[in-house]
Amino acid sequence: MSAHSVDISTTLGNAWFPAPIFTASGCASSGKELAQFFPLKDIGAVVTKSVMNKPRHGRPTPRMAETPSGMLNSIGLQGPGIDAFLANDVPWLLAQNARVIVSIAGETADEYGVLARKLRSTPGISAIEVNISCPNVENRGLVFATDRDTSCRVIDSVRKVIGGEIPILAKLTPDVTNIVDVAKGVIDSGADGLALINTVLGMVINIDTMRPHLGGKTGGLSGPAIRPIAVRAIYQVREALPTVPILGMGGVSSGRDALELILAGASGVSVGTASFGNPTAVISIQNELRELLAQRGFTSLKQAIGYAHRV
Amino acid sequence: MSAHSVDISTTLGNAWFPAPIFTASGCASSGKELAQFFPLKDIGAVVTKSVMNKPRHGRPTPRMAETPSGMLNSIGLQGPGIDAFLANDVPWLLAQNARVIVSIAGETADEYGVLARKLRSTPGISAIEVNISCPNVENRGLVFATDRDTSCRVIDSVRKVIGGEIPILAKLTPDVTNIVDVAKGVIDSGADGLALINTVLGMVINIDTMRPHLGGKTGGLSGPAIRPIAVRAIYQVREALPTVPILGMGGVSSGRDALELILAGASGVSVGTASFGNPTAVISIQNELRELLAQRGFTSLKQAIGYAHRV
Amino acid sequence: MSTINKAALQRQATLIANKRIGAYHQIIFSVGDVVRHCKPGNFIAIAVGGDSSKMILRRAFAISRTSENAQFGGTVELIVAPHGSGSKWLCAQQEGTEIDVVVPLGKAFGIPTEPANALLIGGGYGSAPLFGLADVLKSRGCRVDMVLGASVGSKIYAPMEGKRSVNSLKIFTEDGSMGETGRVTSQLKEIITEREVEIIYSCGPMAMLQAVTEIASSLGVIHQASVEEAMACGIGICMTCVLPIRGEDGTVSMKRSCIDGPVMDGATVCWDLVGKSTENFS
Amino acid sequence: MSTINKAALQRQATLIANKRIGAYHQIIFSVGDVVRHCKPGNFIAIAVGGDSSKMILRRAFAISRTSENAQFGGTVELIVAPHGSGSKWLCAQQEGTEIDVVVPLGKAFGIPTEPANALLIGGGYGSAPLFGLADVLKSRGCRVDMVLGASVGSKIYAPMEGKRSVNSLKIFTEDGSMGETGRVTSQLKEIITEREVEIIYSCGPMAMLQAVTEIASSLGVIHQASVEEAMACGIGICMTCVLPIRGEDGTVSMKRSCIDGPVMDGATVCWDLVGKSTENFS
Ligand SMILES: Cc1cc2nc3c(=O)[nH]c(=O)nc-3n(C[C@H](O)[C@H](O)[C@H](O)COP(=O)(O)OP(=O)(O)OC[C@H]3O[C@@H](n4cnc5c(N)ncnc54)[C@H](O)[C@@H]3O)c2cc1C
Ligand SMILES: Cc1cc2nc3c(=O)[nH]c(=O)nc-3n(C[C@H](O)[C@H](O)[C@H](O)COP(=O)(O)OP(=O)(O)OC[C@H]3O[C@@H](n4cnc5c(N)ncnc54)[C@H](O)[C@@H]3O)c2cc1C
Ligand SMILES: Cc1cc2nc3c(=O)[nH]c(=O)nc-3n(C[C@H](O)[C@H](O)[C@H](O)COP(=O)(O)O)c2cc1C
Ligand SMILES: Cc1cc2nc3c(=O)[nH]c(=O)nc-3n(C[C@H](O)[C@H](O)[C@H](O)COP(=O)(O)O)c2cc1C
Ligand code: FES
Ligand code: FES
Repeated sequence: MSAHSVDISTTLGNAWFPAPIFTASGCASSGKELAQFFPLKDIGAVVTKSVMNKPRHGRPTPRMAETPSGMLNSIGLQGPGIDAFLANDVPWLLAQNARVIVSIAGETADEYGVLARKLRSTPGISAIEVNISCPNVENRGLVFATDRDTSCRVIDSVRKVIGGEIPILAKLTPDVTNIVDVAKGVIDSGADGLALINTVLGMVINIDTMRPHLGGKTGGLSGPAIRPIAVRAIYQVREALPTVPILGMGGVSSGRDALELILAGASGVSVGTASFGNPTAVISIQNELRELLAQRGFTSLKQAIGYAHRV
Repeated sequence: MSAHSVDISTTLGNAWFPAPIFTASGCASSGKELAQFFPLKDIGAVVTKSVMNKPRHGRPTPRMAETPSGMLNSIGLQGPGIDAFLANDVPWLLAQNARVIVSIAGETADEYGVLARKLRSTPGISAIEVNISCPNVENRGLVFATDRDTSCRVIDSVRKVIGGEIPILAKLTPDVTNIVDVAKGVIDSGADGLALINTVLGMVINIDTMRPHLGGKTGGLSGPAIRPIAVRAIYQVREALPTVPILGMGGVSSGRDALELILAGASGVSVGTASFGNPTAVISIQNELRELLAQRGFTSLKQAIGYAHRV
Repeated sequence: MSTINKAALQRQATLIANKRIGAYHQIIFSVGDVVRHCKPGNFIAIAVGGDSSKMILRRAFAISRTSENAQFGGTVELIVAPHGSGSKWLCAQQEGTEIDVVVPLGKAFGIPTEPANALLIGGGYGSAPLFGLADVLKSRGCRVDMVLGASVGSKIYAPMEGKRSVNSLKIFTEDGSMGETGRVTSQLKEIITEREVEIIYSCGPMAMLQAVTEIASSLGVIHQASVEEAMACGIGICMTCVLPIRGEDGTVSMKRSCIDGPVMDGATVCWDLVGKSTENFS
Repeated sequence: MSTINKAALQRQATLIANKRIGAYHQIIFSVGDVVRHCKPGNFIAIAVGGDSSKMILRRAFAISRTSENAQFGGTVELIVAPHGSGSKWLCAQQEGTEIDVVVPLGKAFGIPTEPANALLIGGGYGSAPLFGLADVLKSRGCRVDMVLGASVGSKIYAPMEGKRSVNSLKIFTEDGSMGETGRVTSQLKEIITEREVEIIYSCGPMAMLQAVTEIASSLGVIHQASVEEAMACGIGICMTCVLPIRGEDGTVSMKRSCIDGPVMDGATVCWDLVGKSTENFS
């Protein structure tokens, strides 16, 4: 089996992607910088930084701390606001022939509805990722995904606007007692798929200042350190909801890691933090994955999705 | 300030310890092996492997997987049962002049009560750690600490037996939506202090067998990878319950790390996984901590506890 | 709009020299043709710790000098302070080691189109990029004065060859162990006035840059500061390295110091707002 | 009760040789006086990846030979297969590197008190500890025959000097690229009977140990197997390395292969229960 003949295309709901490796939201900005290192059309999709309705400054610096095999970030959803984003970034990405998944974030369920309405009138977008799990907001109550009911209300208000033209992926946090329960809730509310996982809430204390290191005190833990948590979350959700497509993410930095998430149940894999350490990570991971699939005798990526669950 | 003159003694409830660094439950067996590398009396205390009422085989192998800066384990509480433990291990530890904290685990709230009764009649024990958060049990429902009410029932049944002679420390899992809520619950039910954190539920898929690597499928993630999660949990709980003593743990492998947990609010620090990679970790960490405290001008450990919260 | 340095490339670079100089290490990498695009003020982002490293992020270092020679092709020189685990790892590497680098990154110092009187101010290893800059300014007919400062003499980086390209060099140390006792700002007003300085270039700790900005602004002198904010990616995709910058319309926004900088117009940086809650932004 | 090897010490050991031999690396560490306590069957636990390693656990390797010499003092030799990231790192280390080791660990092979006919069976790098063992057995007047097997010839480790200490050596490879085509168990019954073997020592993959146990048990021959179960700590404190062992009273319990082993009485290991739910234990 030659790596080249493996069909690595994938689908998330009714959206088709020629390849399964995506950027992770917030870890590729709007794609322009990574385009210097590889053509964006060669990867599955660019998932853009979560955008809010209004421009937003985000959290104070320091915004990052490196941790063993991981990092904390507390960006706090800095961004230009949806209007500037749709006017500048989306057309640029489409001109590169990249697939675009737009991640949205709001302070209220209604704001998500407003954002969805603006996206509905933008042609060319492949899917919407609904970020209900950003830990970097002043009020932790805003992490909708820690509560099943508030999560459902957000998905509801997006679903009301998006009639099925493009899939809605709900992005969940692992920082909950029962992620399967939240997953079931958002699927019942009309999400077409899930994005698992967002960062894990963490903190670093600077032993020189003897205070929390990050300007925002807590931050989101990402990178290889959290991969076992991502694999577990994906596996659990796939076991409970075997037909729901999952976009997996969390600590993927090699083809081996991507395969691990796919075997656990992911139909596509987003690469986040790995791009910080290696600007060509996304494309290398995709190439390595293709090889690994071929070595294992898979003729298509789809055969490998959730394969670890076979009896 | 010379390191030697720093007072590193600490207390957890009414128990006094000459030093703040302990072994972590399940990461020192009953102390015999580590005693080959340093005198057990030189560290704060030996926290023994969680013991159940009956002998127990635990989970099938493989029981471990290394992960980036961490590891998964699925031991499943293998042990000799409380009677053999009290007959053999506790007397041996006391003969070494070590302080002993006994960790107990049960399948029902009643079993914890039974264990507590047996401990009450054993002289020389410094504290009881009530492990209500072991992720390595067949039925995840048994992880009492994922639910406030069941957690409280367990602590209740221990409290009924232990009248205040020795402190009861409730060991919690970070795998919950709101750890502060569980912490408040167990303190209300009579716990004297908290042990934070147990391992984080994770999974590794073996990309050769293409199945979950561990015999028990999921396992508990420990080691430096989870340190930011531990620091966050300790900080959050300390902020909410500033007078409750905390025994901190999670990824500590240097004096710097121990100091981080102490600044966040831990009165003592248990060292687990680090001992696997370095049998002298516990004692080196304690020595490094003493230096770091002196360098910062602390004359006693107690001044540093929770110092990151100062305004 | 801000864009990533168009010349940036990722490559395996061979470490060809590693020499201790005072408190620092002078490290030279062979990087190939890309050296032609490395300008004073650009930086290099280096993967540290090797294949099984727990350090997942690159470390940023200013390019202090570049050269092209027959044996090694294009080379870049860095002046590295062994600070934490990553920089210490780098300083411990031996000649011949292959290391993954991304270079050149960031905005370079702007060069005046006409000859001008320039003052270069460096704190600690912040002097590193200033010698390469001095060469360029000299070649454009500028007068180049330099003021360096550090806590102690061993932290003054001022190589012999570098001194040749400046018209004057003044050194301050806080403990007086080298040059005059004091800080780079101690006699700054006087120097600017006396030498009729038209443009200031600075590189060093943020507090120094802020102090220089205040003096430069008060005297109405242009000031290009090379800032140093913690960077997770160095290429503009993570938004960790931001600084509050006042735009032409007077509003403040968070700009990425890795691609809108590290060289910034000192007067536009809202130093007082660094690390402050963004709710206070106007 | 099982106890940790009383001689175990943690120390910085200098790697003094690293040579490729077929598919393996022969690695020699200078460990000092502790070498006197290293017996055939003991293992060494090595910290891998250096100071900034993401690999937090030690790697276990059988001690293949020990020696004491004037230049390096006590040395231990290992035969390492570059398998995953840790063993590959070790195989990439150069002479002179200081590495943190804990040694000796585990139970050694038991030596018969009277001269006996011994058969040593090794799979892949499992032959490593058998040559040191052969020396000891020889010196006690035993007859020592050896059977080695591997998938391919490059994975047979059988050094020249080693061959001298055995009375006979038979090699099997699955692809026939060295010795006879087959497995170590192919002619095992015949060999045991012909040579009147009284005790078998084995080291290799678990499936091989199981197969040898079956034959040894059926012929009533004592069998000491050196097992290889994944170990997090190597010193008895983590309970990850357990195997189901049938005790004298007939009940099965999980024993730590790092301190109750790695050498175990093959007949007591419940090979069929390895990796099975412990609920089925009698
Ligand atoms: C544009 C730029 C140019 C620089 N030029 C030089 C130079 O020429 N010479 C030199 O010695 N140093 C320079 N630095 C600082 C250098 O990047 C840090 O000293 C280095 O990253 C510290 O890494 P560490 O692993 O040793 O320390 P650690 O403290 O272990 O690093 C932990 C994390 O924090 C970040 N970090 C820590 N300190 C700094 C810092 N001062 N600035 C930015 N990030 C930091 C690291 O990148 C890493 O991600 C520069 C930094 C920037 C942003
Ligand atoms: C008592 C004992 C003696 C051994 N003797 C030798 C020897 O003489 N020569 C030799 O080449 N190898 C030997 N091994 C196997 C050696 O320990 C593993 O090959 C090595 O740990 C693999 O580490 P890695 O980082 O290369 O692989 P990885 O697969 O990256 O390791 C990941 C984790 O799994 C563990 N692991 C992986 N494979 C094995 C294995 N086969 N056995 C035990 N743990 C494993 C590692 O220790 C590590 O914690 C021995 C193992 C044991 C337990
Ligand atoms: C700097 C940074 C910014 C992020 N911003 C966002 C964001 O805006 N929206 C979002 O849904 N996730 C965001 N994430 C989370 C990532 O998309 C991803 O879920 C997480 O980092 C785990 O993947 P990784 O380990 O590959 O980075 C961010 C992560 C990082 C590190
Ligand atoms: C192999 C292993 C076994 C453990 N067994 C127990 C246990 O029996 N009871 C318990 O409360 N915690 C147990 N733990 C959790 C540790 O006590 C500790 O809370 C956790 O590992 C985090 O600390 P560390 O990162 O320093 O290991 C175990 C951890 C490991 C790695
Ligand atoms: S360092 Fe990532 S955007 Fe600047
Ligand atoms: S490896 Fe830890 S008990 Fe054996």
